Amino acid sequence: MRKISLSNLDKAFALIAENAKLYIPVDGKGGASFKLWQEGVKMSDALNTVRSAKDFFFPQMETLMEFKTEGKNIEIIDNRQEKEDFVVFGVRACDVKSFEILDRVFLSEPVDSYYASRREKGVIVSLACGRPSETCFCKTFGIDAANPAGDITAWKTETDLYLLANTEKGEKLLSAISSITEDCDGKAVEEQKKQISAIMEKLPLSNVTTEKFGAGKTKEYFDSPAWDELSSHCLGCGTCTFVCPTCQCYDIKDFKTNEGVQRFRCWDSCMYSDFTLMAHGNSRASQKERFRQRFMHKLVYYPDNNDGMFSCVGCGRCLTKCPISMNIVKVMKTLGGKEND
Amino acid sequence: MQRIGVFVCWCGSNIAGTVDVVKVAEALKSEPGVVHSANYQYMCSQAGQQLIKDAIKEHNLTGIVVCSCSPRMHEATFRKTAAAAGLNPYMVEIANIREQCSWIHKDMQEGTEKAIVLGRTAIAKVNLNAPLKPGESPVTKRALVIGGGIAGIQTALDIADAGFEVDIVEKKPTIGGKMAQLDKTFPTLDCAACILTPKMVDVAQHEKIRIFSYSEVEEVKGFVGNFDVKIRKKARYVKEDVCTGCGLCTEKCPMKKVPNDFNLGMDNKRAIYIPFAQAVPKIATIDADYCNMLKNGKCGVCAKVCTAKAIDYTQKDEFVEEKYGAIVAATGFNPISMDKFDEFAYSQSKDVITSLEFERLMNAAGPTAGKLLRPSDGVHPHKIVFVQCVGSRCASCAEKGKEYCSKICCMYTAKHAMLTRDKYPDTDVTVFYIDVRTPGKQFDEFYRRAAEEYGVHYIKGMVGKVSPEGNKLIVQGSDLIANKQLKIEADLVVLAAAIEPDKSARPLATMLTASMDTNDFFTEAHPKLRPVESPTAGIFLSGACQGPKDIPETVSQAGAAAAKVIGLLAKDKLTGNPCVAQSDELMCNGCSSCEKVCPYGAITYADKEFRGPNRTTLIRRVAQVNEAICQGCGCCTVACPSGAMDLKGFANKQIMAEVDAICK
Amino acid sequence: MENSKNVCDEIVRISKVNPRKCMKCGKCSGTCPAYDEMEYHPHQFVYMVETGDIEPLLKSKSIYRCLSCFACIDRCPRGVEPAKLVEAVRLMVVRQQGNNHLKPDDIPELLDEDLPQQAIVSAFRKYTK
Amino acid sequence: MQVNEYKPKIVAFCCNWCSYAGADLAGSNRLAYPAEVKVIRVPCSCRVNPMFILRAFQRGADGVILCGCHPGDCHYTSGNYYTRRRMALLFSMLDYLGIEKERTRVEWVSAAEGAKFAATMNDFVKTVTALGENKRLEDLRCKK
Amino acid sequence: MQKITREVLIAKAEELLSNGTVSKVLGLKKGEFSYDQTPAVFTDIESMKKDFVFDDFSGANFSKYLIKETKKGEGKTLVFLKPCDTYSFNQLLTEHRFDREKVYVVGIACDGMVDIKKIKNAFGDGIVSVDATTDTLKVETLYDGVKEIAKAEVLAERCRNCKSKKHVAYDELIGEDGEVISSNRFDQVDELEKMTADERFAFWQNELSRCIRCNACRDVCPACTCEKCVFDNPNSGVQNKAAANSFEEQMFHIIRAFHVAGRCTDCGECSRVCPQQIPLHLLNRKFIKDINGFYGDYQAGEEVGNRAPLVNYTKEDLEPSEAVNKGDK
Repeated sequence: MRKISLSNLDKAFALIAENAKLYIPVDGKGGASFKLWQEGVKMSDALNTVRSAKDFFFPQMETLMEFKTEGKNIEIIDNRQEKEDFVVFGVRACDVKSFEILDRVFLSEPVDSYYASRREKGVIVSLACGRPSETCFCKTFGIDAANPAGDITAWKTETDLYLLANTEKGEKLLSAISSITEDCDGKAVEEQKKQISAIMEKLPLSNVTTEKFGAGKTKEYFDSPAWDELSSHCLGCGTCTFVCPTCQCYDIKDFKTNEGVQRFRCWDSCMYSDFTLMAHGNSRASQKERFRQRFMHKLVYYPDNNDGMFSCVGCGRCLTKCPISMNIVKVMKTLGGKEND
Repeated sequence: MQRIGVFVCWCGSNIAGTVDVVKVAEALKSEPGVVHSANYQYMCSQAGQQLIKDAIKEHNLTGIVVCSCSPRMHEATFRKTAAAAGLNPYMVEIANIREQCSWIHKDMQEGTEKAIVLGRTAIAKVNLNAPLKPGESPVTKRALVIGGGIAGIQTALDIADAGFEVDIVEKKPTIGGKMAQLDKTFPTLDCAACILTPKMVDVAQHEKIRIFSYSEVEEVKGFVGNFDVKIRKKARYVKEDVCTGCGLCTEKCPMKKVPNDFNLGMDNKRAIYIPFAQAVPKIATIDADYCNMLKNGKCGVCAKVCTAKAIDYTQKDEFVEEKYGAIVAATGFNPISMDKFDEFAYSQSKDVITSLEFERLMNAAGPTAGKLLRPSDGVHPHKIVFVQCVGSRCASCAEKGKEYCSKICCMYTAKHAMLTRDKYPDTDVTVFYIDVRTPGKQFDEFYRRAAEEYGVHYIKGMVGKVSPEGNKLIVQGSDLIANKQLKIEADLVVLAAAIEPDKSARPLATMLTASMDTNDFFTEAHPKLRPVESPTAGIFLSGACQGPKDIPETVSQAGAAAAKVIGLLAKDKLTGNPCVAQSDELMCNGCSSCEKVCPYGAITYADKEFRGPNRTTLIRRVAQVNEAICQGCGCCTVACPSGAMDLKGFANKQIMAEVDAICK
Repeated sequence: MENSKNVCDEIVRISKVNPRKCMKCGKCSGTCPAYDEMEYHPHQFVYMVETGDIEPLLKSKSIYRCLSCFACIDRCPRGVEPAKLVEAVRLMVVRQQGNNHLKPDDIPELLDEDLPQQAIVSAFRKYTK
Repeated sequence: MQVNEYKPKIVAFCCNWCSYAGADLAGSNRLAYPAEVKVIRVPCSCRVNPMFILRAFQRGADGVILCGCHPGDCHYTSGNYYTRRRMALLFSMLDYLGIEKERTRVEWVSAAEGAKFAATMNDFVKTVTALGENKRLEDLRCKK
Repeated sequence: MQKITREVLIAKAEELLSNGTVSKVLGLKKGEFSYDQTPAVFTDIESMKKDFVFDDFSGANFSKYLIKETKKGEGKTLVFLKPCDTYSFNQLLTEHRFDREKVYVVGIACDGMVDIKKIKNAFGDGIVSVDATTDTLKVETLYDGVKEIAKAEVLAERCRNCKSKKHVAYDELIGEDGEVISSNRFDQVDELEKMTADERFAFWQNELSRCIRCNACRDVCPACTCEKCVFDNPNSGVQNKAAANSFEEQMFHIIRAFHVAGRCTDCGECSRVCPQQIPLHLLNRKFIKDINGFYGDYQAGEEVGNRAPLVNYTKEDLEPSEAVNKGDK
């Protein structure tokens, strides 16, 4: 384990930025967001960014290819963008876990080469959560906020930042900044881990469990009468989907440019009326069905296909951002019954 | 995918002079959808049209783009061509590479490049065109003529003679208009009344013609073939069907000081009056502003003397609603006000008069019974100065004059001068002119006769100032040929005032949705080729409401307007413009925005049943467009936030495709 | 010739008058109170500037006879503004001489009893614009 | 020869009855205006949706001008009155968003005003040329 | 002014449910945290007593839910409307969005609602509960114990600049009705107008670039009630699911603001729900301010049936060129 004084953090950032693009969470209007580090940019103390870190591997909109038309001829142009090395610094445990969930989707056959390429180029430096929020429930999904995964795990104390490499990529990055870091024991880190675990127990949502959900529960919940009420006031906006670190649905569309066509993909939301729109219409005709899709996917369908792994990481973003305050916790409690209360 | 044919016209050298038509045709060949591209000297010619027809058949074209002159010129032509070859006429788009390209650019490269873009734009649009079928509407076989002057009279007679019913609406108590006020008419010097009054009688006696005198158009709704018009019959306080026009009431009316508008206020009439002896209809009318009985209930003489019991002091304005297939505007003209021309002392001296006033002074039925006497003292004038172009051709004085030439003044001034010299050889007559314009049959001969045979002094120059001094008028003007400034002591000064459209024309145009120019003359559908039609279908123009005209011209235009009306009324059905608004009921949310902006009331709402998700049904309020009423302006399409309302032929997608093509 | 064209252009530039707008009606001259005093009359000014016949104007006393009463400007149906042209010609002459630019402050001294009132008024009007 | 002289792209929406006819008249009278101006014919100025104007900017237009009949002269009686309100608000909003207000314009051009049409287009092209390329409402995907 | 409490509203609902005036109540249901309230329909008084919530976090505008709710089943829906909600209510009626007969409106006075985002901006994450019974809020936090903050400081933006305490629609009122009040709601618009075009551009770029096109602003907006929004309609030519660049960000917000111009009642829901805290109300208020300035004061929803300024005109309206030059003084 290495440590670096917080006062030297900027130097470390500068060193990292020499070889790769470095993104750190930065405070701004509307909350924290990952921004490209430059001289003078300060790291945010916020617990989490408004948007999740999935943008780095699965951006909201990316060009896949272009078709250039001249007269009646078409030429296909590959102008892939995801070729640069980059480092994301300060990813929280929940978001780190989300990459594992996304990997199962994008890296299983057929491999999504755009995603794969970004995963390969990116180094994740995670950061333990010193002050989890009332909306956090990562523990429900077996995530340890005190000990996040990632290529490097970091812990921040009043004075120092402790760094532990977990992968080869992490080692390499650590060695790049070895000149300003020093070896240390993990005492302070152990101390922080204990504190965090204690807080996690006290969080208001610590009682939410996944016991009632998982693979093989489709029949149990699909026709539950509870969906009617749960979904009845859903606006059908995409807020929950777009702030969610694990939502991975996208749409591929063509944009007619002046010279040809740009084929791009962009996030889609199962909450939208034109989600999976086909010639005959939308296969999920009502908002109830669309609403159900989102939660069934997270709690049942995904586990069905992924060895019981849930596709929710308990980051709590949807809890704070939903315009009508409807969220996965309410769904789990309603469907799961009293035990969850 | 469309199969589009592109046809590039040279228009002789009009287009080919600045646009490389071969290159344009070649470049457009590779546009998406284009399967055939050709160029030809004159696409609008018989041979050119044949070229298009052949190509449509040979290449199975589903749409064509003609790169030629303005669509305002030949869109209809090429639509017919397409239709003749079995293609829906609305699959034709025109790229305007003449008026908006070759004629304004001098550089060949620039012109060619722009022509290609314009062609590409039209192709982009036609790619999204859909065949359209015009709707049909019935034609009401009755015409309305607004205005009962010589223009309206002639139009009405011609239409009626063809067997259609005609109504004339005249705001004055009698038809006849300005011509009834004239003395003689140039260039033949016939007496105006002698040639007009028989026509007035014809109108009165024609079984197909109804006259609404002392009436005005109140409201116009509907569209070509189907106008609904509300006519206000102003209360004249005399029962029209009872009055015999004997005139006893006017003789006995004690209210003698009513300015006589027929004589332009130069004498008085009674509060109950018949405008002139040959009035049609010959019915008395009470001037409510002066009648004591109507004002304060004291008098009632006319009712007492009327043997026919025609007087009705309680009469109210009445409204008549009638359907018409065509409407003719024949609202005529008026001389402009001379009040603002201080330099001519019109408002200072009674002896400065307008030509129309002079007309009345010379008229046997006028205030002086045809004797030329000065209005101020009734003395015969020995020195008369006529000033032409007063308020005409006046570019710098929009607030008092008119920029255009009033056209008739040169001729009537010559007439006045000639008549004066003829009747009173002892009178010296001088005419100040800027130019004398006499393009007309026998016109220049007439003017020369005034100068040569009658010794009228024509002075090239303008009067700068008229100042009354004692009982004389000092006319100061320049004689440009002698290079002298003249000061003439005149007894009478006659101003040839510019003429302007009647003030009622503009509100009428608004009701008719007919367009007007900045001078308030009605705009014709085409200045050369459709001079008697308004761009608004079903509205026709007759006489000076379209522009300054003399009598022969007015009468010929009146006849032409009648011919157009007859052509319309002879049809049983009209095919409409298929480029109308269309509501996508699945998208419409019934908010009523479109209905509020529709100027024609073409949009209504209905509750309709729709299939909801999962076998449910929903009832929704949705907009529906009456295609016969919609005129296709597209205002509703923008008012509609959901994009449910679109315009056929100018659809959102088509316009956006045009935008894209231009910006490419 | 070339010179007189330049002078004409300059006059047009100074006066902002477009002599081509003139339709030769002569109303300016018909209205001019100083007509008889002038060798060249307002309409001739316009015509001569338009045709470039400028030398006679520059030499003519007419330019000092114009009262600048602006009657011609007021009456001209085409908005030609002959008085401004006369003024511009006058300025050309004054500037040619090069050194006697009249300043508003100089005016009171120059006033003499014979000077028409209208001329004084117009001089003030001119210099206060 | 100057190769890279900046030429703006101008889209002009013209109503069929007045302004398009005015443009034709400008042509008939051989009154020149820059070839950068390309006219789209619409039945009435009120047919022009703000979306079309934004679309033009997206596609690379540097200026958009909308021409209709003079207020009071609308062929459809009231269309241009609505246009006037819509565009007043739209232009004000674009200005509020910091987009150069000179890039959009509404002019009333009658069928008789060929000279005005040409003069307007000359002036508009001059104004937009002076502003340079449209950078604030651009969609880079549509630029070469 | 009578303080509106949960109990007062439950009592009213009980009365109206039991006498058959209404068959259901549209209200808010309490959630995990004090600020966590979800719209819900209550058909019996017991469930209402259990879950119904009304406090200083009950700011949601209920008008739009009525479109869907009135189409379900027979009987009237009871809804409690704050003054600002009633303007939306009227505007929806003007546009024939639901049947007035199927709603029973109880107008409730309002002295402003609290915005949780402002509390979080002040104290950070970890807000366990908020006690808002007095004008000083007691905020229980995870890490810093109980904190206090004046309610006035954390009032929602729309409440800080409340335009009216008057109900423009109701069947009955609880307490006294208020008046239309003069607010400073255009101050921020003024400030922006005073900036240079470059500054304004930078301001809006910074704001709009955060947009994630979640459509929450649109979907919550009572004026956005299209069957299918142009931005969702593949045939509209402007459909997109994500903004590809700053143009599409601008496009969406300009067109959305334009579509609701003259119909927007300035209820502020768009800004409330924006996950990125974009001050969207500043776009709508610009239109409202312009409309007032150009065409005379107009308040959407003031009366049912009013003709919105964009579907209206006068012959003397100002020219578009004058509109943009107004700020140049």
